[in-house]
Amino acid sequence: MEITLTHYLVLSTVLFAIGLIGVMRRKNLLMLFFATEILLNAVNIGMAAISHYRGDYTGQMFAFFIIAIAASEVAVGLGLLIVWYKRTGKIDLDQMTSMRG
Amino acid sequence: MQEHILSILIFFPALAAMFGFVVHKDSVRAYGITVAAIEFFLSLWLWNLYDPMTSGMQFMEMAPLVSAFGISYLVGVDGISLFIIILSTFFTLIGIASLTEKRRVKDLIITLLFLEMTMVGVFAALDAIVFYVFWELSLIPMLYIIGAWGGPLRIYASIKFFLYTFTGSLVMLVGMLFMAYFYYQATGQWSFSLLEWYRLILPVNIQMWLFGAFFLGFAIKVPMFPFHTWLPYAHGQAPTIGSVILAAILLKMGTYAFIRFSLPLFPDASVIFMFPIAILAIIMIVYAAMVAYAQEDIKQVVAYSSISHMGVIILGIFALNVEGITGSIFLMIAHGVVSGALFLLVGVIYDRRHTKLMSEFGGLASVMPRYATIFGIMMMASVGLPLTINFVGEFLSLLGFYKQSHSYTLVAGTAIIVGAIYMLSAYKKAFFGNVTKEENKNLKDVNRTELLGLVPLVIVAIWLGVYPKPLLEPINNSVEAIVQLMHDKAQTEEAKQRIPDLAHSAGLNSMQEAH
Amino acid sequence: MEVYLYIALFAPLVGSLFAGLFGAYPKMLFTGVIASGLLFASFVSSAILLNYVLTGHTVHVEMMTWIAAGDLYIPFGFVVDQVSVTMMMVVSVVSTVVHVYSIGYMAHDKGFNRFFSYLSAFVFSMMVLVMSDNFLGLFIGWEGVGLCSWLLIGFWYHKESATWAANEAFIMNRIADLAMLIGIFMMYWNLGSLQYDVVFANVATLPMHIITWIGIFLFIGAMGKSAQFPLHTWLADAMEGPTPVSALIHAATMVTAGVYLVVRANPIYSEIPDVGNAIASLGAFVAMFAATMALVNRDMKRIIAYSTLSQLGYMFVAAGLGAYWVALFHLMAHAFFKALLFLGAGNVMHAMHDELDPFKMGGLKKSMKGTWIFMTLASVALAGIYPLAGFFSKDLILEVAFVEQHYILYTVLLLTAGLTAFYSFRLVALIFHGNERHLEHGIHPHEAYSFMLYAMAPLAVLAVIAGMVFKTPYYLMVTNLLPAMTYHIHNHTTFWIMTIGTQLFVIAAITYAYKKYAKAVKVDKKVESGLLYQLLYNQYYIPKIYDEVFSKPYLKLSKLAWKEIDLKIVDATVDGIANVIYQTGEKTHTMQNGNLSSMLRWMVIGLVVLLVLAVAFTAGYNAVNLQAM
Amino acid sequence: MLAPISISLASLNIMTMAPMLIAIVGALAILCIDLVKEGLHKSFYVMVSLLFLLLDLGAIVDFGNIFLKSGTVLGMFDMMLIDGLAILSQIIIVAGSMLFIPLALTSKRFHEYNYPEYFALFLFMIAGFQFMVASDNLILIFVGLETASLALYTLIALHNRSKSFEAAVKYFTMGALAAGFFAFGSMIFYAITGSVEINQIALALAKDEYFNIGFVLVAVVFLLGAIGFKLSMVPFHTWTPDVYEGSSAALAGYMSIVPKIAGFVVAMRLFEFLVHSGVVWLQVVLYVAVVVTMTASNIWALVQNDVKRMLAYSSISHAGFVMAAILIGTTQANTALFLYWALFSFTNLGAFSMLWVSRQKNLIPGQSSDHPYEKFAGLVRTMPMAAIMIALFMLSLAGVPPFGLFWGKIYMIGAAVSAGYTMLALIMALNSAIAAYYYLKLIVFMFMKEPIAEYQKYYLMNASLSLKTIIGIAAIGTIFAVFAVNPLLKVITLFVYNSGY
Repeated sequence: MEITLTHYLVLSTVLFAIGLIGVMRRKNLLMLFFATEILLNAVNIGMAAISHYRGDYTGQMFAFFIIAIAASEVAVGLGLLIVWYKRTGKIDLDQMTSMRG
Repeated sequence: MQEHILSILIFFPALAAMFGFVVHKDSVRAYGITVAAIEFFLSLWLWNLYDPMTSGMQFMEMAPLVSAFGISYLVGVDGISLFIIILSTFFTLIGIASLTEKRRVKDLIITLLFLEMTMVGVFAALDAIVFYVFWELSLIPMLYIIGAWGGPLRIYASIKFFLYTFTGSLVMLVGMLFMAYFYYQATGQWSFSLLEWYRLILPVNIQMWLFGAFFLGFAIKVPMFPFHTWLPYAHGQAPTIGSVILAAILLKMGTYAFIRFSLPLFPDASVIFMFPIAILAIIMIVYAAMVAYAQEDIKQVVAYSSISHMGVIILGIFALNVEGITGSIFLMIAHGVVSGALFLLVGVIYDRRHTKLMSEFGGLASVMPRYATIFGIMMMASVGLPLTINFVGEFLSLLGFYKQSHSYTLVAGTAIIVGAIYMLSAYKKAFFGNVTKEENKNLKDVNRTELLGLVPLVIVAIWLGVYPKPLLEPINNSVEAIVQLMHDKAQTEEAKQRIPDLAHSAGLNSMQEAH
Repeated sequence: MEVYLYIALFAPLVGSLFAGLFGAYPKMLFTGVIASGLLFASFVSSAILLNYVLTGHTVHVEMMTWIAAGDLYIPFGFVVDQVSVTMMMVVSVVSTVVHVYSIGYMAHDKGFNRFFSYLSAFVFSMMVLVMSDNFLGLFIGWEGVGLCSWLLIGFWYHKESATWAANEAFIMNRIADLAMLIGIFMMYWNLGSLQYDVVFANVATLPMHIITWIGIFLFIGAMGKSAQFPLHTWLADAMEGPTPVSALIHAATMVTAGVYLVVRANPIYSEIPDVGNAIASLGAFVAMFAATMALVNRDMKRIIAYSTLSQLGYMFVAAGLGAYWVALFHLMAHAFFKALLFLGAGNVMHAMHDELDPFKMGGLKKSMKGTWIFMTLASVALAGIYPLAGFFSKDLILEVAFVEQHYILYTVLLLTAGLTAFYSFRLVALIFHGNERHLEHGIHPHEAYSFMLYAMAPLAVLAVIAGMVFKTPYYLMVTNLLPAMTYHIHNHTTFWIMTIGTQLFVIAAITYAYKKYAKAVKVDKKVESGLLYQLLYNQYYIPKIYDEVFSKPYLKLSKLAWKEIDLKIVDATVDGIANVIYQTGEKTHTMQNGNLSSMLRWMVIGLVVLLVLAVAFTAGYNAVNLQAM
Repeated sequence: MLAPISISLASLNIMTMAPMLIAIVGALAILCIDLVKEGLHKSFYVMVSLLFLLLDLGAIVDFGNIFLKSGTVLGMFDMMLIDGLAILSQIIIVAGSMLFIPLALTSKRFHEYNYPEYFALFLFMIAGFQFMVASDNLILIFVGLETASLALYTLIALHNRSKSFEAAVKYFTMGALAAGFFAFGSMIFYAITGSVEINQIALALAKDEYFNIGFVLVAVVFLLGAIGFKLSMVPFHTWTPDVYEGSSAALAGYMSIVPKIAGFVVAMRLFEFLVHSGVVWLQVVLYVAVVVTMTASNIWALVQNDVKRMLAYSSISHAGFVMAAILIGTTQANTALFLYWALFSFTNLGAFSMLWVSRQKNLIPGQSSDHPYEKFAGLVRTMPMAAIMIALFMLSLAGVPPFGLFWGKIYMIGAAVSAGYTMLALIMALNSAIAAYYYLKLIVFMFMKEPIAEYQKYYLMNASLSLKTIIGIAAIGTIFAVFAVNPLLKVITLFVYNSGY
């Protein structure tokens, strides 16, 4: 079977959906970060595929930028997570409800 | 200075209020009286300078504010606004002079002076946005007065007052923006100048929509049935000075705005809505009078009586002829004087007994004869006895509307009956009979401070009842101009008929004047 | 002459203001004296004006502009012509007498100064009413007398009944005033003016139905002031006021203002004879109706008040039938003897310590000779016995009815004349004759101050001579202005039969009254428990009906309007809207539960909803486009 | 052998990046200075930041002049796009930042201001926002957005309180999700048009007459989600109140202004061409979104007990109000957007500063948040000027004339009216009425209630001369706005019109 752009895009979409579901379901902060990474990487796949299909490099460029951003996101996110863990000893989302209303 | 007298009138009190922050609190009352007196004499001077024979705007001032959007500082007076301005300055003076409030007098006086600025500003403004600015701004001092010096429900009352009026005027603002937009469409220029708007003839259906938008803003302010329920609370909770200013001036903003905006801008819509509004006015008259009759609190009686009288004013305005409109403007002033005085009077008794329930009184006529006399005079003025100020306005308003409809006027005329019923029965409950309560036996009659406020009002109420000409003449001239404008602008056949054409009946006029 | 006009008009005002200055102080004799003196000045001026008018002149002044707006122009204009000068004389004479009398009557009242202030103010209002040269000026006086009437009825404001009666009078008058205002509006919009001369000159040019309506509305106005059925109940209740007030206001002057209005507006009523007939019929009905109530009443002042009502009916019959001068003549004569009667009643009241029930009096002629004579005289005049005033004025009205061929009216009036004689002398007999029943109550009567009796004397004289002496010169004068109708029964036999017959009928009634009441009073239980007696005694239950049908429901409705409609519907709606908004906030802000998971979910939900919408739209869009293809 | 890439430096037009570069250089400079000498006082950093921002502003104004002379400037392979919108929004961003940074000069010590990194991050963030608005390339927008956001998350966390961390984590996580949306939306656009530049996308879409309408809409949905998150449109708003509550009042105020204007510009670039090409779906969705955002947040603001939270909801509502401009899409509306936001900056600066000066370090027993309404009870008795100031800002927020926001409001509603959006105009007006309630609530507490003793000592506790000056500037800007409106309108209209919006 020939692999077409559509397949890539479907894969990308499926990955994105998985990421979304992860974002909604996960209560562990770390897992949540993973889910957001999946989201971004889903886009990366799509971008690269389209870039190839279109024959221009914009998509790949975008993908690189996304990777860079994802990396810095992880840096900031983990930093926050560590501080949070230090303060509370937990990384459970449900504990994080001191503000509401 | 004469060219800028209006600006001085508007901004002098505000400036004085700023300076007032510095004045020591023991002297602030004197300061307030001084400022209000200067302002009052300035307004009298304005009257003196005013040419009663001219119907148009005088002392106009123009300064562009937001020229890109057609907003400019445009003020001026004509016969319609002149006396309401004087009434505002007069009542501020009276109010401050007879102030008996002890708590935080300084704040109160500064607030009152700010309020004075907004009141004068509303009536002098000829630019819709400037008008709107002062209109809204007037809510804030009043909110503070009710909310800070009022009775137990003061916060509820003040917020209700603010929000209700604010909501209505926001709809009005949308109307104004539409009006400006139509002007823009017609001329390619943005303008909020009323005088420019007057030249615009709008299609009837658009007139109706805009009339509705403006109506909501004005009707809540007046307040017209069924938008009136904020008023009893506001009056019931407000301190005396608040009620006085509210009844005497702030309510007039609504009716004034009808004459300034609704009639000349939307003559056809005015004719179309004449009868629906007349029905509302009649409901106001009769219904509010009935509710007033059922009250137990004397202040509420006066409050509801305001609604009832405002009904007559509305009816006069929508008579759409010179007699009716002139009468309604005069009645605005009359009602200002009379209801203001009545609220002051209620305040007198409240200061002594800290209650306003009529059942707590009875037989006051023998304990406080001077008070009873002044109250009686003002009550009779309120009832519309000839030779008091109210009669002239009521008569002309009803007379005017009679031209439009006989049967409506007949029903509306019950104002003079139902008005007598609630007023007389309230007076009877409070003043007649034997003194039954021990606390009432040694009540002090009105003192000098109180007389300072009341006596001028009594004098005005009778003077203008006997000799209303100094007011009626300029009012009449300006109203004639507006009615003629409406007639000229009217498009529908019915409107042309309903709104008299003064230019063509000039022959009859001169005959009458010769007489 | 203008200066006399101004004196006649403003002297009472000055007196009122002067007395009013001392209103809050205890009695000061000079307030009464000065007020009376000023009234006398007013009387003298009126007399001078009368003299001037008798020579065929009239005085017309325009003091200043009052209301001018649009086409409306109303000045303070005053006219002294044949009609108004008549009224001025009546008013000034009676009021001067009443003032002087009151100095004695109110001597021990702590509101002495206040009383004179009100009383003079009333006279001023009445003067404005009669002298004004336009309808709105008349309306000033009209309302002014209403105000003074309110003040004076409620003069003893600590009495519940007095203040109630005062309010009743004011409000009932207001009902009529509304009609009058409407009449004024109609005149203005149809004729462009409210000046008498302009209106009367042009009224005939109007369409018939408009004149009719104007006439009807003005007459409704007159009905209020003159207490005609169905607006009559206030008059009897108004007797709560001090007796001089009843004499001046509720007998001689104010209540006749309605008659004056109809007479004044005769050019209007001349155009609409049908309305005139209705007025006459109503007048006759009221004459009879009031007289019947007077028959059984047990309150001295109320009896006289009903009698007044009845006589007002007579006047309206005359006015309605177009005999304006006759109406005015009876008005004048009636003013004199009725005021006298009231003042006499005042003496009796004083003597009886404010007892009003004649059944508790008797034999007073011994201790109160002067009063007895005056009251008898007045009653004779009222009954219409020759040669006293009533004969000339009242019998003339009977003749008018006869000549105009309104035989039913004639019959009613004739019967009423009998009733009048009966109740008048029932009263006189009960008070002045028979046993001294008051002794049982420990009351020892004494005659009033002599100056009070002297003050009453001019009225007594007038009650005797007014008819005989004044009739011809009056007729000559007043017909310069009013239609000069003469009412002679050409057939001499008929005339004599009628005159003598009437006299005999009246005398028979008097005799019956004396017979029944002059000796011992027998209370006939059977009659008193009878339906008719109860009906009459309770004033046909009309006050009760008004109370049940109007007053109470109005109060109930008012309470309903406030508590149910205003608070529970109108206001609740406003608050309800605010509450709905607020409660929506309360209910839905929990969506912000602070949990990151649900916050993320909200985002995804938002996205999904938008996606679904996008897909749905696309599907719809494609479907439409495919169809188009 | 590779062919040499010949690109002249002139065509690169590196100067287009000058404003951002100034900010970045400033940030780096601060970091370097810290390396050289530690422990400098925060006032030093504040002033250095201000100086750099001043240069930044100068550069932007310079571009303003160039723009007026020769139109839109492109640079860096057309990545940079300096048009009227970019210039106006950068002015607001930089000027707004300049007003907010001095709020660090509190009289109390706050932990975060001792780190020079705080100021460096602040400048990075500003540069990020500047990139966001000065480009129509989705990549650069994305990079700018993320640069700014990541810096912002850190700034929030630096406040070093439990709630701040919670806020930062929430903001961060949701931000990451939004970034995913943005990237995915961009991807779809790229897939159907082959470009990531907005005007290229517009051209491509117009060329095939929106043949792939379904995909276009899906892309729009994702981008709407991402930008809606930034602008806190309902239901992507949930972070706003928590983050505002958790961060310091100064930063919360900043967040209510600067990031949003950047978001608005992106939204204008992205959505207005779609609205104008008659994508009915977007019109409807935007209409609903605007109305729901305005109304719902207003309603939620009614029931708040904490002033800062209330202001958070209020700023959501204001953002919704301003979003209407994008829906309306006329020049007048876009002008109104900038005018509104310029005026809003002043008012909100004042409002949040007034909260900031009454910041207390430790909550008293029974106090659940930093700024409960009760804290302000009876303020007029104890501190009349402070009460009057707060009242002034509240009234301005409520749209009471003649204070600042009123003029923005009428111009915005006027734009709605002119474009025929009658119902929208009415809804906007009536929303102001609902909003008036919660602003009034604070005024009621301040002016009509009795003071509560425990709170008394916290008023103005944090105030310093600099803060008072800032508040004074805000107050003057709010009161005398009427005189500024005309020149502002003229300038804004010029820029907006010449940018083709």
